[in-house]
Amino acid sequence: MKGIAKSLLTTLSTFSRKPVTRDYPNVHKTLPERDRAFPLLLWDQEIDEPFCTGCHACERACPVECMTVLMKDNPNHKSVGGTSSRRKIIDKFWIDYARCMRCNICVEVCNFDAIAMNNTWTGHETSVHDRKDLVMDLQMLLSQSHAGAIKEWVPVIGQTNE
Amino acid sequence: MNTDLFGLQVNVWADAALRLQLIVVFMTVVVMGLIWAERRILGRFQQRIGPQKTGPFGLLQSVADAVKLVGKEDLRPKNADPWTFELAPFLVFIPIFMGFVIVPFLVGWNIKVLELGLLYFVAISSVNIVGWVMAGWGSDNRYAMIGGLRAAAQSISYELPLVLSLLAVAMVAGTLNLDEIVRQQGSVPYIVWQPMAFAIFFIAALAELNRAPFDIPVGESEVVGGPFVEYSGIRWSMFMLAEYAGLLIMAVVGASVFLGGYAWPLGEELGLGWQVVLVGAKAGLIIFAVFWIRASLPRLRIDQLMGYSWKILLPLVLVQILVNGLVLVYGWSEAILGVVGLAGVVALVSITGRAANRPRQIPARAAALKGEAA
Amino acid sequence: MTTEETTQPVADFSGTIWAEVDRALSGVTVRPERGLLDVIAHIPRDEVVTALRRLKTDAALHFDYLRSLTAIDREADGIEVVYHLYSTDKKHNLTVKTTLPTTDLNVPTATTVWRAANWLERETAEMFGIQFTGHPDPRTLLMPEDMTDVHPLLKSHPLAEIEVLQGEGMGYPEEGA
Amino acid sequence: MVTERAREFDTQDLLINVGPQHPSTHGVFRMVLEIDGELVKDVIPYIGYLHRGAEKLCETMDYRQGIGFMDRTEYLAAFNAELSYVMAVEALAGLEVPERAQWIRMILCELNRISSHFMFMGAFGVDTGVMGTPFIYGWREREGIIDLFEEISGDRMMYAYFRPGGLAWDVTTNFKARVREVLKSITQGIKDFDGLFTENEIFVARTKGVGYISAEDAIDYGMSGPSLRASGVPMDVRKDEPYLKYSEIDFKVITGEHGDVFDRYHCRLQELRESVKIIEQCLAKMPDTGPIMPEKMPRMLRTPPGEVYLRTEAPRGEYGVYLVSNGGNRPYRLKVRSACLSNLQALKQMSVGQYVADAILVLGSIDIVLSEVDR
Repeated sequence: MKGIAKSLLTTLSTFSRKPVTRDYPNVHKTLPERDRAFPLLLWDQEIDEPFCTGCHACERACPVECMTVLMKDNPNHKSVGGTSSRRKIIDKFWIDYARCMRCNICVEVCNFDAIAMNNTWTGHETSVHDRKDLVMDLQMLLSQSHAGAIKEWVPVIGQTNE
Repeated sequence: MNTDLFGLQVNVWADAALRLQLIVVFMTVVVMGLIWAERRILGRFQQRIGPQKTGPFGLLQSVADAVKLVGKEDLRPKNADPWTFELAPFLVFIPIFMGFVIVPFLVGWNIKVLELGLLYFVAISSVNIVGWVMAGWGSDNRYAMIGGLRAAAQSISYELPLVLSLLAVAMVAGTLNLDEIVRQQGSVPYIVWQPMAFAIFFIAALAELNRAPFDIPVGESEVVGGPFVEYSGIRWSMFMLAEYAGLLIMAVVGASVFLGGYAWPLGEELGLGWQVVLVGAKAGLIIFAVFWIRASLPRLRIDQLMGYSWKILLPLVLVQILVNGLVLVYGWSEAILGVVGLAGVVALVSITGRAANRPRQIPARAAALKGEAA
Repeated sequence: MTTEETTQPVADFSGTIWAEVDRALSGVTVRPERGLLDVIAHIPRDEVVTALRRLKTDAALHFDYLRSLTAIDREADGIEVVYHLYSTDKKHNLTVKTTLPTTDLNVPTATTVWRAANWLERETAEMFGIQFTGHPDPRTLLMPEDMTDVHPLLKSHPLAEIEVLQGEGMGYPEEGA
Repeated sequence: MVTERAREFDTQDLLINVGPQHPSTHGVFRMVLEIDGELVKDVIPYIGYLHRGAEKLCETMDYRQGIGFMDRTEYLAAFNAELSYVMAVEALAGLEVPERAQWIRMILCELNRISSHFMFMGAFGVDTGVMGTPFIYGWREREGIIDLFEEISGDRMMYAYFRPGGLAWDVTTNFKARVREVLKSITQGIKDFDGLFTENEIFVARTKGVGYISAEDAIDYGMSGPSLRASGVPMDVRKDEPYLKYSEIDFKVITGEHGDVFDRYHCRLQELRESVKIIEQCLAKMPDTGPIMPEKMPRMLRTPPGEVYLRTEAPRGEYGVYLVSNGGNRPYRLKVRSACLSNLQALKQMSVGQYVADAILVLGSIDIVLSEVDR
């Protein structure tokens, strides 16, 4: 029964160690900067409009076709007396979070660094009662960046530490 | 017709009702406490926190669970046998409940002092097998049936070593009266003279209670809860209540018979408060060991379990009884009992180890079946 | 990957096990091709199981391990059944291919050579509609039991329409405003 | 007359349905056991409940998009699954992977092997009947590894981090220190499992001599990984056909000798130690800086026509990707050779003649991941 005694001692040793679990809804783990939840659109704080021009690059690259993008002429463009240099700008944007598989490809293909993966806990705690509520529209996608609530880590493919 | 209830003169029936009420309340509260304790202790063993949200340290978790279980729908499978299905929880629960009659909690604090208390206890505690088999058969579920039959086989096999290990003490004590047995341990608890009987009692009690590593009838990973796979709500909670009440009663009986119950080894009879602490500590030790084992040991297989009882425990406990008889008849020194008992524990340990490490072999039956199936 | 292995297929079989295979398969029609990692042997379907058995039993080759069995839908050119063989003691690989015309998707089963072929053939059969004649257990494997007429991995099989839950007219109150 | 009388006592075999919702089938696996008392007389496995058609989907995706689907075919060892796929694409496209990227890939794959084996230890321990403790032990160590993966790739399970040509982006600057930290914790975890199980008499009695399969049968069924090595066949793609930098690393191929459940457990336990050793060597040899992608990568990767069957050693066995290209930017045909599928085929051979409880252990001991079986 040496082995049984060894088992008992092993569990006894874990009895004396500190718990490894977290009291989850009260205590949140600190997320790393690179954490990937669902994609969000970024807000250009300088000009006060979204970075996104609605160029459809992400929509075409999405493997699961979870995005729908519509663009419009920018009402704030310089040619019409505005402050922005973007000729076109995003009109409507939907991302179906229920369908998204968080592969990061939309971030990689974006030419304007207008989309990023949410790296805060709001991106992980998205449970809803109806699947349709996971389809995010433009306002929802922009609100977090507009409020300055996400840390920006836009990966550059092939980037090294040097 | 009046009787004495803790110093008060009351009607016999009122007395019975009151005592029953006391047990029911006491038992339910203690069982809830045990469930909470098991979850917290298992949590510690597994480096997690355990229940903590309901009440301070999660103390009210069991209450919340009980309320939830009572509120749940009482489901019965369409093809289940209504009578056996509905009655089975009672047959599991009531015998355990009746066992409390003789348990000597504290000095004078028991329901009834029976001269044949130990006999009554072993007799009544084996009745619940019927309930298990009924639950297994009545559920019209194959998992439940396998579980029920396993429970029957296991309980019957382990009844013998359990009874005989208690008998070993009863022989030395010369009485079956539990109160008397406790009182005799004023100076030296019987575990000193009968260590092997205690070891066997503990193992057999684990098996009787279907606790790990003998939780074969309810094996979660095989038969998914066994006999109570189809039960829900209040009936399921009765099974749980019976399981933990059984644990409590076994712990208290074990503490009384082997560890000296409320008796203080230094001879003097203590005050009521200290007795509570003493019994609590002794029974608690056994219960803690049960939880500890549950967190550490894998489950045995049914054939190994049966073999262990019939081939190892039973012969050893019979040897113990034989030695006890010789010592009593020839009036040898009690020290022989202690030495033989310790030797027996060593034998038990080494035989168990050897049995587990037997050379590997493919059973002939398996080979034959493989030929058939190929 | 080393550079030699990643070069394009050439008709040079030096340094491969082709010579051995050619010797073992004498009498069988076989056309070799050099793949990126392994040699590919094209064998007509009538001879393929004979060839496979010979490859397995040949002492010098001893292909006792069937790594993978699958098929490729080449549309008009028929369906290729591909066997990936390996030898656990000699540590060499071989790919065996046989082409079936789309009109007659029958090939003898390889379960008589390796038991490993059992489930792999069942999967290939249901995915491509190939009949492995003589298969001991011709049930479906991954597909539902009653779906025997649908062969998802054929190029002609369409992908399901994506259920789009977004876009105009999704009924968001703020959207119309 | 005698036979007539005897027939009255004939017993009927019982069919019990295990799964697809059963705590011990490790997912949505279903098997029908034909039992005579407690003895298993026949096992009929049913799979396909998790079939998502990853192979067909990948035919419609370009090479980068396919990576995400490969993750999902093997969610417990997604790095290993990705590795096979990206290496197949690299082989077809003729891409040269920078050295540093290869070392990082190796470290991550070995760490993923460890996390997967810990997962096995936990789940298998629960199958043997310990109440939850091994699960928490396994989970505890796996959590540390996954946290590390999250810091590097951003995701906890579906990394999408390996790319044809190298890695998506560089590892964090404190990578080596973090890996060493994790390794320290892993070593403790291995010790805990060793203490909990290896000598435990009940565990030994439950697992030794159970679920036996001979080396010949195991090879014939196409088993691979620790399940095959437990039968004494030293087959390991890392050793036989070294990929990445395995040829520069000194490690042992762990084999068992009895081919029973205990050996399958014990092989994995020892493999954990081997993996720790491999990672330590990798850390010593890995350059601190350097490119992780080839200099020039096309924006859209196209491969010349051709085909490759690329195999790597995943935790559960040989994970092969058969990639056929007809010259486009997407696979013409992609076949995933699942180690679990082949291992599972031998389930019947291993569990017939055992007890019901043993059949559960046998299933646990081959460590199936249903998403890999069904794909």
